[in-house]
Amino acid sequence: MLSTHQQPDTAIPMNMVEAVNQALHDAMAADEDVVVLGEDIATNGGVFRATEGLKEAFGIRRVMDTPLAENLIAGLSVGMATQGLRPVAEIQFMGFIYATLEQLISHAARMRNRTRGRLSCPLVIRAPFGGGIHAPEHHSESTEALFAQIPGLRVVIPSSPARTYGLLRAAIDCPDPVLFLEPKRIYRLQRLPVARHGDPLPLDRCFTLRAGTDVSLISWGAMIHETLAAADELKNDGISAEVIDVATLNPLDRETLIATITKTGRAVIVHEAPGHGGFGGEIAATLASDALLHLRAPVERVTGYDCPMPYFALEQQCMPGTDRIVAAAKRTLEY
Amino acid sequence: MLSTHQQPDTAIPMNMVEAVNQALHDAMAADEDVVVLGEDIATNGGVFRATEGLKEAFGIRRVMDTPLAENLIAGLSVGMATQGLRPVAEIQFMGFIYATLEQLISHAARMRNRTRGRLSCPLVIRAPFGGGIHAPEHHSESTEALFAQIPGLRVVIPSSPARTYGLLRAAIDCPDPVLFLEPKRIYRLQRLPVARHGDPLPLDRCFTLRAGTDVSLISWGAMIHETLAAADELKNDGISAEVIDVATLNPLDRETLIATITKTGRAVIVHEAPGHGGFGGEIAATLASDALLHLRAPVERVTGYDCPMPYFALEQQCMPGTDRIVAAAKRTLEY
Amino acid sequence: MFTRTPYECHTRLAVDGQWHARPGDDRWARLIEGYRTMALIRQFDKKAVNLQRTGKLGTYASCLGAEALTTAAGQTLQPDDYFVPYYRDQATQYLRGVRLEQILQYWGGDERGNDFPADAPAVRDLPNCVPIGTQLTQAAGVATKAKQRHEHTAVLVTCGDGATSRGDFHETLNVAGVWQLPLIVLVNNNQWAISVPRRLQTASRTIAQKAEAAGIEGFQVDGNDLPAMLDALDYALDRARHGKGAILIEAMSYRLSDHTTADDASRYRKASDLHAAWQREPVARLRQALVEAGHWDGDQEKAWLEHCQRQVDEAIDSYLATPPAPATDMLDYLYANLPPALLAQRAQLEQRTTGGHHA
Amino acid sequence: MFTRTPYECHTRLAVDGQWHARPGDDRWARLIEGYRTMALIRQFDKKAVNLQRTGKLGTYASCLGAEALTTAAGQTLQPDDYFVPYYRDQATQYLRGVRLEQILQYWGGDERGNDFPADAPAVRDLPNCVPIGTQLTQAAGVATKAKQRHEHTAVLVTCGDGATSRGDFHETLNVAGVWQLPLIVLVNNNQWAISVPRRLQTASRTIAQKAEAAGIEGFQVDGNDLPAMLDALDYALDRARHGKGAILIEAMSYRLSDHTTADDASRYRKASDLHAAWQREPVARLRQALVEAGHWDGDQEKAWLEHCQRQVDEAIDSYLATPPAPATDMLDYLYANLPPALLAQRAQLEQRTTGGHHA
Ligand SMILES: Cc1ncc(C[n+]2csc(CCOP(=O)(O)OP(=O)(O)O)c2C)c(N)n1
Ligand SMILES: Cc1ncc(C[n+]2csc(CCOP(=O)(O)OP(=O)(O)O)c2C)c(N)n1
Ligand SMILES: [Mg+2]
Ligand SMILES: [Mg+2]
Repeated sequence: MLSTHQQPDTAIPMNMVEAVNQALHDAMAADEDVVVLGEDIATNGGVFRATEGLKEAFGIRRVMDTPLAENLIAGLSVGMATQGLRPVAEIQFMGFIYATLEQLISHAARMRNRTRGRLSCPLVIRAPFGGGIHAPEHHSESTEALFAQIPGLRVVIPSSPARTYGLLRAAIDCPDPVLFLEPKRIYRLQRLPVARHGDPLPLDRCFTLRAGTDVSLISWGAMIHETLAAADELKNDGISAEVIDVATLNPLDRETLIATITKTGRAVIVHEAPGHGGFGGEIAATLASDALLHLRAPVERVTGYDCPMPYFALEQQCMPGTDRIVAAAKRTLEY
Repeated sequence: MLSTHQQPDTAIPMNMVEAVNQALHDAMAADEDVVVLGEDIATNGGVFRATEGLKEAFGIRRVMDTPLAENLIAGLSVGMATQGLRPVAEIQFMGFIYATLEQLISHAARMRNRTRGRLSCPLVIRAPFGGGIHAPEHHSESTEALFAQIPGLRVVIPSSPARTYGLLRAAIDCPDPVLFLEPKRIYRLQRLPVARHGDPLPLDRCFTLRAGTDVSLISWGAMIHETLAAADELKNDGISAEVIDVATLNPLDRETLIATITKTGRAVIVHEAPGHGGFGGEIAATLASDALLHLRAPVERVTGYDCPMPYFALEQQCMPGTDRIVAAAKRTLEY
Repeated sequence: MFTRTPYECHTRLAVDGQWHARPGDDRWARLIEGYRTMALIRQFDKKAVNLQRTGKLGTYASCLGAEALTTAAGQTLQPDDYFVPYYRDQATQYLRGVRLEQILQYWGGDERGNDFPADAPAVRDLPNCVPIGTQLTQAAGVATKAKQRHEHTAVLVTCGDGATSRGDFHETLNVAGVWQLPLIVLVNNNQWAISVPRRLQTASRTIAQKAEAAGIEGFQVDGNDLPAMLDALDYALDRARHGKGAILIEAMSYRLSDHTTADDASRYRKASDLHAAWQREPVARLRQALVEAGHWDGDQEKAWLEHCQRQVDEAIDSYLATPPAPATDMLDYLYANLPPALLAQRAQLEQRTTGGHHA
Repeated sequence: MFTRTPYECHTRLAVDGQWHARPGDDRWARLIEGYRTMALIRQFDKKAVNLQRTGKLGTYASCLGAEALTTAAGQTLQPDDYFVPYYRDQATQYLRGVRLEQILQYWGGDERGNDFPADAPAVRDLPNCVPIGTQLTQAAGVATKAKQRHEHTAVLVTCGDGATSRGDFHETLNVAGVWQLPLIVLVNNNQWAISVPRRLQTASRTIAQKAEAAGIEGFQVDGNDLPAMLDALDYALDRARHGKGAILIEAMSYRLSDHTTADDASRYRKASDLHAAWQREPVARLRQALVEAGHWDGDQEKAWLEHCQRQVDEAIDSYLATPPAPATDMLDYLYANLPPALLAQRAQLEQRTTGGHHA
């Protein structure tokens, strides 16, 4: 489990999108190499207001509205990052991120490797992701698994305001390229204290949000909240659930995952994306190979169905709810 | 296991790239809606000669050299497919396929679904993939897992001339979009009899290439050959290995996979791509959830390392060899 | 017949509705029909925004200000032509036979809104396109099919000014040029891509001039001017149908609404600019011109608006009364046949969402 | 000083080496230096092809026919400018301080070929780019950095004629226009993209005219003509360094080789075309012109070619003598610090490839 050395005296309440905004402000103030780019991020402050006030504070040379082209945004970021800038690019919704994949796979994630350390590519791509906000088609995807398998690209997903701030600061400081996915359904869920100048959080550790002994609930992003709610329900039934926020999908903190299963012997992995080929498979596979003898029940995966996220009239039926998580946990106990 | 109703009398020996070529010829002759497009595929017959002779046989209206733009090739194919054509597009190497992802994810794989069946998208994207041919940077990737998780997109990978022919014919006939990945390392490995007008092969079944009782070796593509070699070695040591060619990564034939583990209790999954986030994870996860009680040892994954395929001077060190497969199989038996 | 250059905007109607060149007698019926559609769609659009405000529709992209160019598209397309829209083409879709309630369904989060009627010209048209610019290469594919089959048809694809920055725009014009495709690319240059003004999108003087890169014809036309748009599209579609190649048309318009109902344009654009744009808006301008020429009057206007009101209300009622689709639809339409791998999921989904078992 | 239009090719030397306009006295030294590089690279290229034929190099992309334009690029770039190459820029890379043995390493399948010397101008240059066109947007990013820092530097990016079909080309020119980036895009129009001739790549009369779409300057120049290329690049880079914006240069050349050593161009192009192209080739043309003007002679040629031979042989020896990199390099350079998750893999890799344990 992780202790964050934050000073409570400087903590101020923020929601998640405010934490993104604050982290960007603080990172730009701390390091003039940090620049921000994307569509509608300067004058408009971003469609979710994540970049609000940056243009006013740091000027248009560091806060750039780009032409409408995601492949361009990625390529610009790669070019800037190789020359010492630290670009933080926003992709407006994850459904529009696919045009960046070629630059990310073939260049960003390899630049250091193929130049044997001569050049590096410390960029951050931020994108809001996930369903549940009644958005139009292509605005509700969770395709993190596409990215989590790209060697050299870190994939980070926060699930609370404090982790958003701490992980985003760490991502911006990180000398490697980072995809930073923001679960937009919980952008404004609650305001919680965030210590602005605490230590940056580690980019390769799970967070144990709740300790438990009977079953491990493993998730990330917005689903952490259904997962915590499931843990509450299970508690009412006398079942002690450990809740792990994976937070960094690549590199993956296998140690913490194996440790929790060694303890509980049962795992439920929860994510919004389809099950088939989803990142839950990687975690389940890890448990099945490295913790097999500790498994007292099959690893359960509670996920979206194997289809694209439906338009919003049906999206709630596709996303895993607390009831499905609870039922899966109970199945592992009744096995 | 699958019986292919092929008539041996019409079988002629072909290598794998000849089987691709023959399947394209036969499909185009059988159905005038089938068109072929890509870079260097018409006059030049493709850089691997997979499309040789098609332009001469069917003319430039059905065999189209495109401008150099993979995103365009994908979009053209989507447009054509919605209007009743059956485009078969070649992407010259899998390392250049990433620009097609936006069209595949956001359109091809969803067209039927989002129009509730009004339009469909029966396209095939073919691409040679994998390492081991001493090719330049970006010419040796195996990123099948990126695609295998796209709901609505079928992913098919043959490993012999006959399966190449039968699966490609089936892919072209299929009313759904199909990614057809050709393991180029074995394009010219050997000439084996191919029945030209046998039944098309099913697009959602594994092939059991060798029956065994002690351990299941599960793989696809070029790695099938190292896997078969490993099975031979194991046999010499008195170990009976079942060899499964997964062949279709989406949809996945979970039944056959579970059946083999129910029988052997031990699994080694082999692929060239990096382990982390690779498609082996999905299979291992399936076994760990649906066949847990049958597992007598942890599921082993023998894969490339978690890095991009190195330039060719080091590529052999990255690709799993027969020795690693044999060692993993023995570990499952010694567990 | 009309000036076609990338650098000057072809116009027929002055902003006050005065005719630069009066149409011949045989043209009035079409203009009146066009006006009716424009007025209908304006009402529809307003009510759709209201539906969103009252929580009965999701995020909605208004077409306020785009009525003339989208109506002209619908009026000039032949039934066997192909239309590849983006998301501000309500009028064109309507004229292609998409029912108003389907447009609401789409924005109401229901895929059935894309299942256009089997007897409508729209039946083969592509659905709305949200990922900016991705419809363009698809349209080139549709045009390739039309050409391949020696059809005498044209493909019309639309996009916004923002979309011209995406590589797709270039790749599409380029292949249309080299393959001489029967493709018309109509850019609705409404001066904004959400908050980004046209001048930050590109340094080219006009968007029409981008045709030069592909070696095809490109010209600019007043998108607030129905008769000018009809000139442009008649010319272009006819040329395409006759195998004379692709054309880029830049229609000058202005997005009079917020980007969508999720946007607040007052954050990034001046009230005075919006006010000025209203002076050039297409519906009043055409009404003026018709009235002026004696082809429309106050009574007709009143009667027509009442008709529109009823038609839109009926569409809304029908939309609101439509029972939700079964949740299993999300799996049932994904593949031509449900793969065995999905059977268990479908059963689970069915059980969870209907609460029971089916035979 | 020189004509710059998208539709006419700026030339200084006739194909027979006659001067259209003779350079001033102060220009000869640079031309002689340029000639030396061109001759050296031609020898290098020939030997690299031979190395591939004898199995000592992987697939190799020859630069035969590109010597003048790539040498001009190297001669006109200042050390603190930035160069973003594609894969036929051996001469430019060499002039930027990349060692010939590193170029061989790269094509020999060794990433160390991209680790340019720390004291060379190339130290910040991007490595070769194989995915066509992807270097272009990156170059725009490099130029954004240069502009952002108020540097007086320019960024030069190259690509082939085939690359101009990719959306990246358009997106790059467009942003360069709107942000007024110090970016020069130099297209090596060698008439072929593997087997696809220029006329099937685009319908635009020239590639230079594609600048029009982005509202930037574009012109055509004879890429087989070193002095003409020097004119073009001096002009363009200087303008960029002074903040006057981006330029597209189309250099007309011809790929005299197969596409790569894996290709057989006789399958798709006529021997007579190739023969005609050889009449315009850059090395002999410049030699002619220098000899003609009394600035080069047979003895100098002989001595220089002998020098080239030695220099290339030394590079080859050094390349062949370099021990292979440790296999663990594939993991060690991937992240700034090896993540704990990769420790076990690294240990396995080390053990497997060295056959032993290390302390
Ligand atoms: C690929 C992609 N990127 C970003 C978005 C988000 N987005 C939706 S509309 C829009 C602006 C489009 O502007 P324009 O093309 O001018 O069309 P308009 O909305 O003005 O009609 C943006 C950035 C998107 N839908 N798709
Ligand atoms: C994105 C991508 N698609 C395809 C290829 C395969 N390929 C390598 S070179 C080439 C042709 C390039 O032509 P051009 O841009 O004219 O450059 P040239 O080789 O003629 O110098 C192709 C298609 C690639 N490397 N990258
Ligand atoms: Mg716009
Ligand atoms: Mg070329």
